[in-house]
Amino acid sequence: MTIRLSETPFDPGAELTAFSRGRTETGAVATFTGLARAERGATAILELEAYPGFTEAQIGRIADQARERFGLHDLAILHRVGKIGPGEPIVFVATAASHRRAAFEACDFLMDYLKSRAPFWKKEHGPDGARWIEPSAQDHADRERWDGR
Amino acid sequence: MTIRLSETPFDPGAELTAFSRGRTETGAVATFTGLARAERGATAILELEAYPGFTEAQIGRIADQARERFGLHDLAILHRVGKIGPGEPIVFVATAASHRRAAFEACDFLMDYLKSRAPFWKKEHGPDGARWIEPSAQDHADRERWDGR
Amino acid sequence: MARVLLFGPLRDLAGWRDREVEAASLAALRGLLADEDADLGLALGGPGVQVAVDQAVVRGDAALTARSEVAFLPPMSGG
Amino acid sequence: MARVLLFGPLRDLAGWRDREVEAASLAALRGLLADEDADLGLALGGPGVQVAVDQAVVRGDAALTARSEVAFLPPMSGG
Repeated sequence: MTIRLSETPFDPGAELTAFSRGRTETGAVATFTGLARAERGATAILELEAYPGFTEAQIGRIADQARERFGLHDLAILHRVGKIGPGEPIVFVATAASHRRAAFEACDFLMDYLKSRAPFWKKEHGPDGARWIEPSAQDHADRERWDGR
Repeated sequence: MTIRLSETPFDPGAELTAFSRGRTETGAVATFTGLARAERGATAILELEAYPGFTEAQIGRIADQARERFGLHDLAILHRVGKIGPGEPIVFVATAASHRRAAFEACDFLMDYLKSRAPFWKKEHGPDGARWIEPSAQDHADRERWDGR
Repeated sequence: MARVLLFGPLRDLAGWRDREVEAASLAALRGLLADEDADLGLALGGPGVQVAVDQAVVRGDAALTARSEVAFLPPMSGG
Repeated sequence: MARVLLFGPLRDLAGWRDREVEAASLAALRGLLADEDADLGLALGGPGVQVAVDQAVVRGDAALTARSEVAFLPPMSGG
């Protein structure tokens, strides 16, 4: 299980290559890559701040939950911090399980957590200046799908 | 949109790198990679047969449905045929959408179709000889989740 | 001379994968194949076996030309 | 001298990101910061602002040592 923050751009494909290599009993690998949208020019740069050490530890607690809940063989989470340009990957999540249902659901679960409750602070630098942003109502609703299930 | 059959092993990471490059409005890329399981020695080799031309065309019809149903920006499906060793990728599906829910659901939908109804014939070569296999009851149940939704 | 293709377990049963057969219709083709190999004839009409002529699935009979490609598709395994 | 860290909008409001402050408890630290900058003092007690001492979230007061790291965490944006 790896959880990493990266100050520099990364290639989700290289992460998937490393993650899927040499798995003879895994069967299923699901991934999600979140990319910075240009919003047709409305967002020039996204800036993400983490609390190094604390952020990884908090993500690690949810990752442990996901491993147990979905019977994962392994998972990887890589998250950009710092200034991110349009089209650049922000987050990469990979999950490995025996069967596809568990791999998909765990990846979905982890993304819902990361988008709504992980310790990141996000600023959008657009043509009209910068603003801090919070999770959308949809992000909260997505995460709540998992409560009590 | 690309739909390809491959007679030789492929690297899912290289596919993801190519698929996610240069997308400034996409936001979300989901992938699934199915790997051949060794089943602790019970399956030595998996052999997959397709009907070239027909198989891609049938997959293409479902891919068109998925694009419309989930509002996808793009998708890619790569499927191995021929003899596949344990740990080798069998199938890779990538979906691109504005938001993660659509990308995840479309990827899940496409995999359910591919596992239960796509024109492939699958033989397992194990220590006790070879046998042709059919979709599991779970595979059919997974696909039926999408009917009438 | 239509070209006939067998897939999956049908190929193992017949012992061949593709052949040229002279037949003016799908029904005539089925009859010729069954005369030669009764087990194969039964299997080609078995449950879930689809037929594609020139890569389009057909139900019932169909006319064949000299360049027709006829594929017998047993129940699909999925990928 | 506890080390104080501010994140997200709190940092922009305060105009600094980390500082050393002499305080024996979290309550004393809050008082000192509020005396210096009333807006910041209010914001540190605002809705959804969590406090971590040595990377563990604490509720209520907490004793601080010379090597404590105190982080004020405004509502998280998610990734």
